[in-house]
Amino acid sequence: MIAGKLKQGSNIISRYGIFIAFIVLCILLSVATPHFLTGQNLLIILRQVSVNGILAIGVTFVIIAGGIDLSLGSVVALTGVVAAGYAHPNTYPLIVPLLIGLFTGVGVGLINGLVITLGKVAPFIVTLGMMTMARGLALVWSDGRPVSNLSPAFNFIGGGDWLYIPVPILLFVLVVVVSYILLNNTTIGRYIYAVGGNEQAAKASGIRVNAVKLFAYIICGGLAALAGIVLASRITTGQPNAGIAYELDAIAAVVIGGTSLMGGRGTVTGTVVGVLIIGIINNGLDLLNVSSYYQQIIKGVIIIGAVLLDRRNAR
Amino acid sequence: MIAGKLKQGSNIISRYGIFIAFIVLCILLSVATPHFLTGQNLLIILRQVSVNGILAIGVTFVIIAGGIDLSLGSVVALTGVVAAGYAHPNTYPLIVPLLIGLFTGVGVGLINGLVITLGKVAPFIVTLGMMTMARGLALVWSDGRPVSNLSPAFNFIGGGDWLYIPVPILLFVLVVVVSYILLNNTTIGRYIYAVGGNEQAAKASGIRVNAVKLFAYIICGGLAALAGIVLASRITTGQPNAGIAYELDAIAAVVIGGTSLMGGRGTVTGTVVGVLIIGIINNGLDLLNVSSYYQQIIKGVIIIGAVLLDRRNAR
Amino acid sequence: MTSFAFMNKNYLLRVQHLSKSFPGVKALDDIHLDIEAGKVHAVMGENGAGKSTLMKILIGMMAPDSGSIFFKGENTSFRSVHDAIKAGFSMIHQELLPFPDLTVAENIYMGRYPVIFPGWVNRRKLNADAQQLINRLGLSVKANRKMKTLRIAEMQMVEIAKAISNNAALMIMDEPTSAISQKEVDTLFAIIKNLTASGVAVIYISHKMDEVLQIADTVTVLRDGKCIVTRAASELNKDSLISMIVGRPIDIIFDKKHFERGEILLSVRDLSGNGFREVSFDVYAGEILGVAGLMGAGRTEIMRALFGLDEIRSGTIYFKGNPVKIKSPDVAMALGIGFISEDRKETGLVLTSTVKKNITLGALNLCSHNYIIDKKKEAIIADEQILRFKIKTTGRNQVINFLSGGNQQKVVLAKVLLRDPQVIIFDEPTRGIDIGAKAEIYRMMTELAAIGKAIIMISSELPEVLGMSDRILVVRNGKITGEMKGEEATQEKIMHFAMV
Amino acid sequence: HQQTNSNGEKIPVIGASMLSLQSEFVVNLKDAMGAHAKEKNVELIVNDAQRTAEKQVQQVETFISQKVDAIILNPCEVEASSPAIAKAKAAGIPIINVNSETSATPDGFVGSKDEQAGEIAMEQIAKLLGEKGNVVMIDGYMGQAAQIKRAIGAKNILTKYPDIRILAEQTAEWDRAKAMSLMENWIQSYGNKINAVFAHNDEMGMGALQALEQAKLKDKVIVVSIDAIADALQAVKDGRLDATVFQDAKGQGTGAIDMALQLIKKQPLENNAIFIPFQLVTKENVEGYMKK
Ligand SMILES: Nc1ncnc2c1ncn2[C@@H]1O[C@H](COP(=O)(O)OP(=O)(O)OP(=O)(O)O)[C@@H](O)[C@H]1O
Ligand SMILES: Nc1ncnc2c1ncn2[C@@H]1O[C@H](COP(=O)(O)OP(=O)(O)OP(=O)(O)O)[C@@H](O)[C@H]1O
Ligand SMILES: [Mg+2]
Ligand SMILES: [Mg+2]
Repeated sequence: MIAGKLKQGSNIISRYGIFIAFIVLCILLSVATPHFLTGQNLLIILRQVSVNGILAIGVTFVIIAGGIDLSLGSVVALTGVVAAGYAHPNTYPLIVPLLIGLFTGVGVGLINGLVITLGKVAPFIVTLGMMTMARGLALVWSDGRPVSNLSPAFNFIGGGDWLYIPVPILLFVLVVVVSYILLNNTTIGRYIYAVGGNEQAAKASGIRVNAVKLFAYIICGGLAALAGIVLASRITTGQPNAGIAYELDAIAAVVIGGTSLMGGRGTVTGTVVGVLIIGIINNGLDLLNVSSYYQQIIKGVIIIGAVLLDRRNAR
Repeated sequence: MIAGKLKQGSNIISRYGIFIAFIVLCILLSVATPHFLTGQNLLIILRQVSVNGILAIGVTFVIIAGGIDLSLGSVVALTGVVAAGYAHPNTYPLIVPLLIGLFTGVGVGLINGLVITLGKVAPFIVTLGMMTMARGLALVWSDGRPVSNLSPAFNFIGGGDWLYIPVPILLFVLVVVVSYILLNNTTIGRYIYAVGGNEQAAKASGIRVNAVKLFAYIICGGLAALAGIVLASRITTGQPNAGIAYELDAIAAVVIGGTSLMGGRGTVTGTVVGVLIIGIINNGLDLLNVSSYYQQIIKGVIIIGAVLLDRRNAR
Repeated sequence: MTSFAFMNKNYLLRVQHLSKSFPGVKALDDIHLDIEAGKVHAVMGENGAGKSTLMKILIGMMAPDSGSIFFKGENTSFRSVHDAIKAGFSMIHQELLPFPDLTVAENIYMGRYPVIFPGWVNRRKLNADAQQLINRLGLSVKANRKMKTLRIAEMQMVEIAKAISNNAALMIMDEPTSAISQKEVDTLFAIIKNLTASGVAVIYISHKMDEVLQIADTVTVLRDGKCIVTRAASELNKDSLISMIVGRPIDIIFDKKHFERGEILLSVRDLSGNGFREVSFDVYAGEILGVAGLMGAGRTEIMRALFGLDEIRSGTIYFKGNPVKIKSPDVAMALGIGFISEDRKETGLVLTSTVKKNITLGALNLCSHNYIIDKKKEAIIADEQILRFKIKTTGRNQVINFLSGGNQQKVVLAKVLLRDPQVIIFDEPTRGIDIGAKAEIYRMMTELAAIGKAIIMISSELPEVLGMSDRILVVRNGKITGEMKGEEATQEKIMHFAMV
Repeated sequence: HQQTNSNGEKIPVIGASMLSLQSEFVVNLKDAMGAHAKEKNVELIVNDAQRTAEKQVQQVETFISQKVDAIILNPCEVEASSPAIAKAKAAGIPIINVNSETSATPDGFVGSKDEQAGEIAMEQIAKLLGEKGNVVMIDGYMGQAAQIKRAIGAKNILTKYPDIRILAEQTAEWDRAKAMSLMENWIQSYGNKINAVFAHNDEMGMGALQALEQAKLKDKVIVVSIDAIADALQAVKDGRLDATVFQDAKGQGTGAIDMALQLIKKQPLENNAIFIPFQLVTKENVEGYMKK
């Protein structure tokens, strides 16, 4: 029993390594600039991270299941222009662009998942291909032009407040909570971990591996669609060239949060911390007026450093 | 015994699946446009793929060793501007920019390798951080401006011919040959496969795993530098914003060529075919004047399709 | 080969006051071990006693917390396997460590390739040397075949070849025979005799009493990380050995009782697939059906297909008289078939996951409602299984990877039996399992048969097949070549059908 | 926190969110703003939106929370950057656009219309072609404001010249190497049919130029591009590039700072939209631009 406690103790440290990195970062920034630790700024950070946050949570599912999704950024653009196309004022009720947008994302996820499971092609290459395809589709659909003039109801999703809290934050929190429960307390969540951890063993345990993977890609596609809608609404236009390289930030957040790219391991809370770390780096460096070139250097150093700190503690 | 033979047979098909895809693609393009299958066009394709080719060969080492390198594109930019800075006419002899450029790339590879092996941080995150850092460094070094006015000697590397063959092609071929030998006939090459195939077992076999990984990252960094120099020379300027997302094309080529992202498996010839496939898609779609939007869609479809064909045959 | 015969009086290797702890366990506690050149020194102990940990420290894979190691009189503590191998150590690891995409020859000489000049591999010599070694081990495998195309047992023989090829002064063998059949064991023993004759010291770990008594000169027993005793093998017999290991005598291992045979639960007609053809047999409720054969005979393949893990090319499976299509394991499991695989790492366990989650993975329906997992209930179930199978772990939330090999095997058993299947396929169920636990598993099989379960037991250990089975099938080359009643079977009879 | 000058007055702080500091023109613009800000003793905070409208909106939000005195926006997108304007206005902070427009109206504007650049370039091509021939167009990154507007401008002009045909149009994503490859491929499929190249920026124009030179076709093909970066000006001077279109970074940058200061001091603007026209640069007048 005592031994068990001890083990858990070391697990806790390894689990909280990245939290510590996060807190250290927050303290440093609070000391460096008085603008950082203000209620308004924290709210701004949360709103800023919500799009990347929703994407990162989505790809957490896929990564735990042993896959990867590089098409996220393009799906953000595609769902953004598609949804925006049905969101002009006085055309359709709000639910129409939302559903069509989500459906588009789910469709992309489904295709990714089907090619990966039935076609047995490496997820990296499938989603890389999809990255190009979805971008092309977004351009075709929008004829290469931003889709603007959107209804106030649609723009409320990204720009509005509800009980003084920006709607994107609420959506992000909702996604986090639901995903946490899904991964931790449901059977399908457990299966996602098992499939990512050892596909063979999962199969031999009676798990329908392909169905589980499909589920993960669909969730990921759906959440990418949600992110796309939030983004389009926030910038009040569906932008066919939106979201370029967003997948990298999302995956970085997931990995910073301790999820293994080998699959089978990872947490929603870790991803949230990863998202916040990236968010406060971006925000803090802007606040400190660090030149954009040096910002990139520092950002790279901090990301590696945070993970390094985490790994050190894990030993 | 018979089972073994059978297995080998299917291996051969799986090995040549992508060759078949490649040939099919060539035939289709030859039928579609008379401009494709001309000696001159083939030479142009080769010259066009040489930068991506050199990068892809470099990252083949890393991927076989079980890693990944996302910093390639930024290293191309960094080494390009650094080398270009020493390549103005009547300043230094040609060897100076070349060595300084290569040294820069090797240095980046070394740092990647050290953080990955000693810091035990996931390659994805280290090289993602490096991607940002190297880009920042390139911008700082060049103050965000192209470094132009380069010596004719330097520009010869990317633009000149030697015995009627463009120099970039010669360099690419040289890289391919040396890498082929390195991976197939030397002990370090075989250790790279071992480390990627089963790191635990490699350790248990007395292989200095960290040294082998370092070697792979250094080779990759060095080849990225070569690619950066060739590119800068080809476009006669060092561009701090060159090479964006080049790593994705390079990795795609490697994966199309049958190298497993799990490590331990892959060939230089496969990568060459992968590079050529991407090259002829780009060339062919331009020749056919397919609209930009549809080009992306078609490119995605072909990449997935080629790999799918490969996998189908493997079964 | 170097001869160390002159050093016989001195010890080749001395281990003193060696200790090692992991979070929550003291794996080794003040260990002493003296190894003589030219002798076989067996190390025995229950699952999780610390045997593998001790060996990993000797070979430099792990650092000890304290203690010293003297090799040829010099204080050494290898900081890497590289140094140990250079100093003349080699080791067969308990878990297979193959390079799946490299050839057999490359696997054998990994890290020590013959070269034409430094850095340049001499492929011809590599293949020729490897082929010679393989032939010497009586293995019919081409040296240039990819490792992943080999069967488990063949891979195990390659691991043995690899260890031998090092011309080591000290060879550590951690359960080298858990995956191979008698024929290969005999070859291995002949080789060990050769090695020791030329002065090589061998540390031999096994759970098989007969083997140890046959080959060892000295036996050291570990229990809970402590050295219990070191004795000359000649002073020991099976019973004394067992009671030293377990700490109490275990009388009968094969506690075989025969029960009334019930209806036919499962029957297979003309089943063909990859590695087997036209296989037909029946399994009755309440019986233990032993399946014997040489390594690579295709037993595992038949069962994998039956369980839906591999494709069936033709033939029919009847479950309780009804034809069924088993396309995937979930179908098989829904019918009530359970499969305990021989390869716990590949198909048995999710190594990155915990003991609890592995145990409940196939039976989450027992502790979930509307897809929501009842965590309290899950914990209770896991703890019950840990207790029932005496799994040595720091707790239900321990990561499986940190369990000793034998305890991992027990988790596989717990997991499959938790679903309470009616037909249970045990593929090498006691692989790497200690003597006490073996008895436990045999008792459990008997109990299961008693309550009307049908049991198919694939085993390469003939005593086990003979001791447990009501009926025995023999498989050769993917076909069933013989069937006999348990009480009529003898080793000779089985071997007659198993060999050409 | 805020600094004061020698007179004890508060030094005004201006926040600027720039389209992309990896673009040479924007770097020039930033430098012009920085130099002028220093002259006027203003603190200038420069953020790089890296061509992402969302990032730009975030940066303006951050400026608002930092309570800067004025914001200069170098918009990434016409529509997508507009929420930034609304937010600044809501916070009562003056905001002006520099270089290009948004659909929302800021408090002031200093810049040019990108359509005009396309018009000038294509007009020059028409002139050099004698109003007849085949043009290939190399687009910027698809969907970005500059790409869309430059294409529109160019095509507007072509409606006047029925004998000029667009043979092919393709993106090279603002990238010199990509443009070079694209041009090589076009030479294969169109060969001598190409009479002129219009590239949406000089980088791509230079790439096309090099490809043509390598294929020894340059003397038969006209190349015109936009931005007047140093390389392009040199090429015009050397007679390699036929023309480029100059955009006055210095004029825009100083103008924007001046306008921001006026707004901070609550002085009335005599003109809240200053358009600085694009200028055609050819071999004849290139000398004058090289000093700028
Ligand atoms: N890396 C590790 N981390 C934590 N605990 C470990 C680790 N390796 C081994 N252990 C623990 O140390 C103890 C000894 O394990 P070891 O593998 O040495 O047993 P063993 O005697 O070889 O058993 P078996 O006969 O089952 O192979 C076990 O309790 C095991 O769980
Ligand atoms: N090409 C392969 N790749 C991976 N695993 C393989 C391959 N060929 C065979 N195996 C595995 O090797 C194992 C043993 O094969 P097989 O069923 O023929 O032997 P067996 O009769 O069970 O004998 P034993 O288990 O004693 O070796 C099986 O689990 C099978 O799946
Ligand atoms: Mg062990
Ligand atoms: Mg078997």
